[in-house]
Amino acid sequence: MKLFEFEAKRIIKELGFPVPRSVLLEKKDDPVRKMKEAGLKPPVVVKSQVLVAGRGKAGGIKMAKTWDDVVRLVEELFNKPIKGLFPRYLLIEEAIPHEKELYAAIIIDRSERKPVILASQYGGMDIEEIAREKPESIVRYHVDPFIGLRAFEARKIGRSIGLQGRLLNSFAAFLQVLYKVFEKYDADLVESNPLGVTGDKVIPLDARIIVDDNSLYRHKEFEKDIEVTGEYTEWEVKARRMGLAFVELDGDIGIIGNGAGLTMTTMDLVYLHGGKPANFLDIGGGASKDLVKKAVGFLMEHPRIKKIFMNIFGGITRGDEVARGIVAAIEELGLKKPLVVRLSGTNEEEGRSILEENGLTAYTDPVEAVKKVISL
Amino acid sequence: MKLFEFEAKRIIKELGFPVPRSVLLEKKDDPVRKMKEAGLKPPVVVKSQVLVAGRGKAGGIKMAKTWDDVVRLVEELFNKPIKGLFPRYLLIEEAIPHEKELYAAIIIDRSERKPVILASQYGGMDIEEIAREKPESIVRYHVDPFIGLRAFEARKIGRSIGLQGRLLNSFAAFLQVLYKVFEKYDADLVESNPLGVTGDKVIPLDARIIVDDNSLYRHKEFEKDIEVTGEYTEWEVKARRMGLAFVELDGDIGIIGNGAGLTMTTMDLVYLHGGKPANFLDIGGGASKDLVKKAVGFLMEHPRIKKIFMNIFGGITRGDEVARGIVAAIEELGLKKPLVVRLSGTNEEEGRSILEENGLTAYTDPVEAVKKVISL
Amino acid sequence: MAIIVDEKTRLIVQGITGREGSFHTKLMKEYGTKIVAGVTPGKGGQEVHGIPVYDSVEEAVKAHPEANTSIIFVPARFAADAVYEAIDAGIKTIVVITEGIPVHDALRFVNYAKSKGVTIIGPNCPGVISPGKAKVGIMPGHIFMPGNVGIVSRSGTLTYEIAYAMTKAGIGQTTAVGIGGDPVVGTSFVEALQMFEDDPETEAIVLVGEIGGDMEERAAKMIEEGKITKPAVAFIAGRTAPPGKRMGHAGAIIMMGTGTAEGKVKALESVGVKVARTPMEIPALLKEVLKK
Amino acid sequence: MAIIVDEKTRLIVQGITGREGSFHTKLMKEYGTKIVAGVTPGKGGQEVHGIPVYDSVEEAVKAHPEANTSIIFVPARFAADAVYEAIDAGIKTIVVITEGIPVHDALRFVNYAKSKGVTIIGPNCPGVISPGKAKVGIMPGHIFMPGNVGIVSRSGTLTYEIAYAMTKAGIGQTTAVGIGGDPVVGTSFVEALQMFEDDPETEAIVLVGEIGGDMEERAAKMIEEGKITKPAVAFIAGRTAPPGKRMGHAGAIIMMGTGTAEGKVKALESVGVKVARTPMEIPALLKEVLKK
Repeated sequence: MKLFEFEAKRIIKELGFPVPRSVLLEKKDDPVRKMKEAGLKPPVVVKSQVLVAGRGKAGGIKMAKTWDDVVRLVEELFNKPIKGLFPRYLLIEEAIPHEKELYAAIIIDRSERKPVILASQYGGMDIEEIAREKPESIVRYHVDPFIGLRAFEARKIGRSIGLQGRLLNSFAAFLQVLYKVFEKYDADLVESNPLGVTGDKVIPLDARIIVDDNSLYRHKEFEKDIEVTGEYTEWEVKARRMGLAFVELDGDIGIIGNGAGLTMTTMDLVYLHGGKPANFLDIGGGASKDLVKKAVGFLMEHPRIKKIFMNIFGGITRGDEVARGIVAAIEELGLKKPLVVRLSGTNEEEGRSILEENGLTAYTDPVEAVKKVISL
Repeated sequence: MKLFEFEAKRIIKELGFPVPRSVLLEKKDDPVRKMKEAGLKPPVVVKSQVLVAGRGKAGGIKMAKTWDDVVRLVEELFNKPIKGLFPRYLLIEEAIPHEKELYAAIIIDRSERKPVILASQYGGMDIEEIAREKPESIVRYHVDPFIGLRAFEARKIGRSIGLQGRLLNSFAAFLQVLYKVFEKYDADLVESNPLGVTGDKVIPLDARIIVDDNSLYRHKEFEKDIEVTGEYTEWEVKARRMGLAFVELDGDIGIIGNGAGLTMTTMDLVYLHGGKPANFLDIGGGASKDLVKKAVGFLMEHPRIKKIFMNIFGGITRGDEVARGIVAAIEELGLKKPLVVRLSGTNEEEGRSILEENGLTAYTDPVEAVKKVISL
Repeated sequence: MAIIVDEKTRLIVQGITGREGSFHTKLMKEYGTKIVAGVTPGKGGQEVHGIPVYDSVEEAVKAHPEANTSIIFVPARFAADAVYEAIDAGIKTIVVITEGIPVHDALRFVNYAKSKGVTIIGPNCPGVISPGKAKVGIMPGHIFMPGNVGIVSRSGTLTYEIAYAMTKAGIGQTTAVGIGGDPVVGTSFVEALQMFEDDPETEAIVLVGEIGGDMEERAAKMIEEGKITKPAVAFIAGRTAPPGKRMGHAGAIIMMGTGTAEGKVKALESVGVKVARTPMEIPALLKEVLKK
Repeated sequence: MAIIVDEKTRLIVQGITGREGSFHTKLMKEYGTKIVAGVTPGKGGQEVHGIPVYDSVEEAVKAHPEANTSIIFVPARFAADAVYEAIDAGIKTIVVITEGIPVHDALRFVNYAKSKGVTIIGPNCPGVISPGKAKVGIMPGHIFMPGNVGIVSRSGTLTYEIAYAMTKAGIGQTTAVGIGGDPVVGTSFVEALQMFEDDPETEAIVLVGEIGGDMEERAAKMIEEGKITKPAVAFIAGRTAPPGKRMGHAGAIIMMGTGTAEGKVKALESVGVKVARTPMEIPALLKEVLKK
């Protein structure tokens, strides 16, 4: 789950590192009054709170030099979609004059299976861009997850991007706080880009946190209306609320598979044979009848989807459960769209006979099945 | 620093384990109104909040069956000293009927240099008493400080004191919370005794936390008026406020030493030669002139102390600094009481000559010095 | 021979009394896997499909000292604890089926296992099967057959698909390893490939990858460095997956330019590995490399 | 020979630019200790008493690969970090002078050091001196003299007192180790005794204990088990310390009945160790045991 900039900064501050002073604005709020209450005055930066990369370049961040600017820019940004998303919140932040912009992040290195700190003296652009233009400037440092990031390591990282003196200490302190955030909030990513340098201090001008979805059960504080995040399309939001792992694409053939690999492969197969997948929908391992019913019903309702291809190879998922789910969905909603099922693996015979009893056939060969669905 | 029962329970609850419902009372509060506001009614337990072992036996814990009992017992307990200490707070807690009382604690095993869990199925008496009467009932389990207490370990401890089923799970969950408290609050000790058993759940009927004094800089939340704790005598409180490591005893010879071992040995020497030490005052390593001055001045002011014996062997402490401190104290306060100084080690010559310039002599041999101070 | 599990495997099932644990215990037993004990805290003393259940792995191992492998079906919130329990009880091979384990938990127990010399497969994996010898996982056993090709895969169902196609084409397997779909897994392509390289019975290797991370690229590098001398063929899922939607995030940052199916296909092809366009092409590619 | 520090010691001073660090660097250097470098983050490039200062232990070790020992003077809040830094830079002997380190910090770094095979002395200790060879600590050097008696002590100033008395009586020391007064220290009596037992030059051992914990009892047990064959004499401070006031808490709970001076004296005397009533009696007791 991606957190908004204002949430990320609130967390960083809570764990002990100063961030720019700011006020958070909803559409109904009077920006001038809110700023005055908080003791803020222009120049400030008005920032659209959308979960989109490249927000600055897309015009989502504006400098307001006067009170008039503030009023105008708040009005403007609330009504300006950034890569298709309208912000629900704006963040108004004191403008911090800074000499330099650094980059700092912590992610998980899958191959080393260790947290890795990334740092560069060239912040302010995407890490991919830094990697392209100044690859040698990116410092990587692995951390033992049982020990954490110690101060001397943080200083070493800072020295290796050319910092020294009090600025080095400030940067090291920031990295240690960032690591605490990473640990405490089960983060997939914590990032500050740019991390501003003002005098002998660093200050996070932007901040991003992505929390591991699998860990959300222990971070109830992030239970929020997922619509707000703007991370998902309308149908993805619906799917999430129903507990379905659904990603929307732009084709017309609805896809259901079990397992991410098989579901992706099913999309690939459809594409390879000239069809256009409308979505990715993985019912995962050991899907129950109810989940299958929900998944089939969901695609039946989706307006852009013209036909449905279901590709199931049973392992922990049982063919009979899947068949019962399909039958239940059709009984409730009717067979509004063509449905092609491919079924193999655990309990495939039982599943096939349940489908046949209900007038449906199931293929064994996925390629045959794909050709069939495309031909419909 | 010892925490009060109510503080310990608040922390346990914060970290996720239920404790008995309660209200905290100061002398000015109306117990009946406070209880009604909190939805509490008799029977309740009224508990004197004093930092003293054996509080129950000393009459500091009373059961109130009626509202009249509550009023009477609150009045009674506020006015009853427990081992000499009057409580500033009372804790009124719902009475929890329970079938059994267990013991659970976490301390640091100095020899193994690991946290060690202690548990026994015989709670409700002091651990020393359990150790005397049911030594085989005490289970000890060491924990790797980098890994913490894992659930399967907590269950193992529970099984080894005879628990099973849901009760075992409740006990294991409690131990894990206790371990979190131990870690998060830098505890020397966390203890629940008795830990009540009610149905298939455990509930901490009493709770103790001792926070490592060296760690208090990172636990500002415990910054409180140390007078409140009742842990210290009037002069010990004064000393703490001045930053002096002072323990009050009942003799009349004031003792100042540098280093705990030497200071204790100085007490031992005085006692061995027929004197009675009035205190332990360790100026520690590397004492500055100011600290020495404070220490000498402090004993000069103490009414029970008739003479002062200062035993310094310089290592990180420098003889000249000590001498300057003594001279400064006398200049400011005058030599109100006989003062015998023994000075050896680092910069002893400089120290001795400073003292001599100011009309004081310093001994080299501690035994000679002790004999002198006793003869005065 | 085979890798990870074989006829010497003596298995403990953690979470044996749960729905999936019990169901797959039955299937593994029917397949011929030697299951010596089950563990579910608080259910010690019961039996599941004739297998004795204990309250802890420690007790199970005490009663069945021949136990050397464990499979974990316990729910995500308790799975990390189950892994530690198995490691501390001396189990040397642990297969973690559980899906949805927080990645920071996996990060820790995978490092812990490594420090203790324990092999972890998964989490979020279908397990390991050495056809005809032992099945420690949830894959349908009947689609596999003994043979001389090793399969290593990031995807469960895709493995079945491919193994099934191989079996129908008369190509059997030494071992099929589903390494798991989570960002952090105990055994990666690199380690599994090395095991197959060291296994005398394995004559060729099928590598089933998908988008995200850089495991496939690392495998290609190993092959390039000559560490893997056996022929390998591959399939990569997700050629049509949209970038950025789910996989195009954090994990891709460290290994710039990697993480896409295209990148992986290119890396593998550049070191001479044939990459199939559909799972069904794998048997034909295998026949080609095995002929040589 | 000697233990822990000797003529081969090449020392790094962590916190060299601080008041105590600088003062004792001067004294150690005057004593003859080979100090190769100092470390204070942010002060790299300076010199203190002619010794080059670096920003990190890693850099100091790179410039002075002969460095094998470190002494730590940094303030309590940063001391744990300094210890980790020295360990990770490959230093094998670390003397932690700093007082006031949180016990949970010490718990962790002592366990970490153990896992890396590093000897820690302290924290909250006066250090180690092998008279005539090296002084790595804050003790006044002139009160020690080379000889054949080892001293191990929980108390700083008390060690000086006893060493001074010995020196005046003509009894020299192989090494005097102040193990530190904190509840958790890196090297306990048991380990220090074993080192003296293994040191051919040491002919007798002085053990200086105090109330609290059960180190002295463990030392007595070692002697009883025959692991220590060299004669030992002891002094225990705190016979008149009131129970419960400061020492009689948590630490005493595990080892019931131990922790008092009486218990320690009894444990030692029961295995034949003579226990002095005052520090001044130590030389006479030593002469007795050395005569035999």
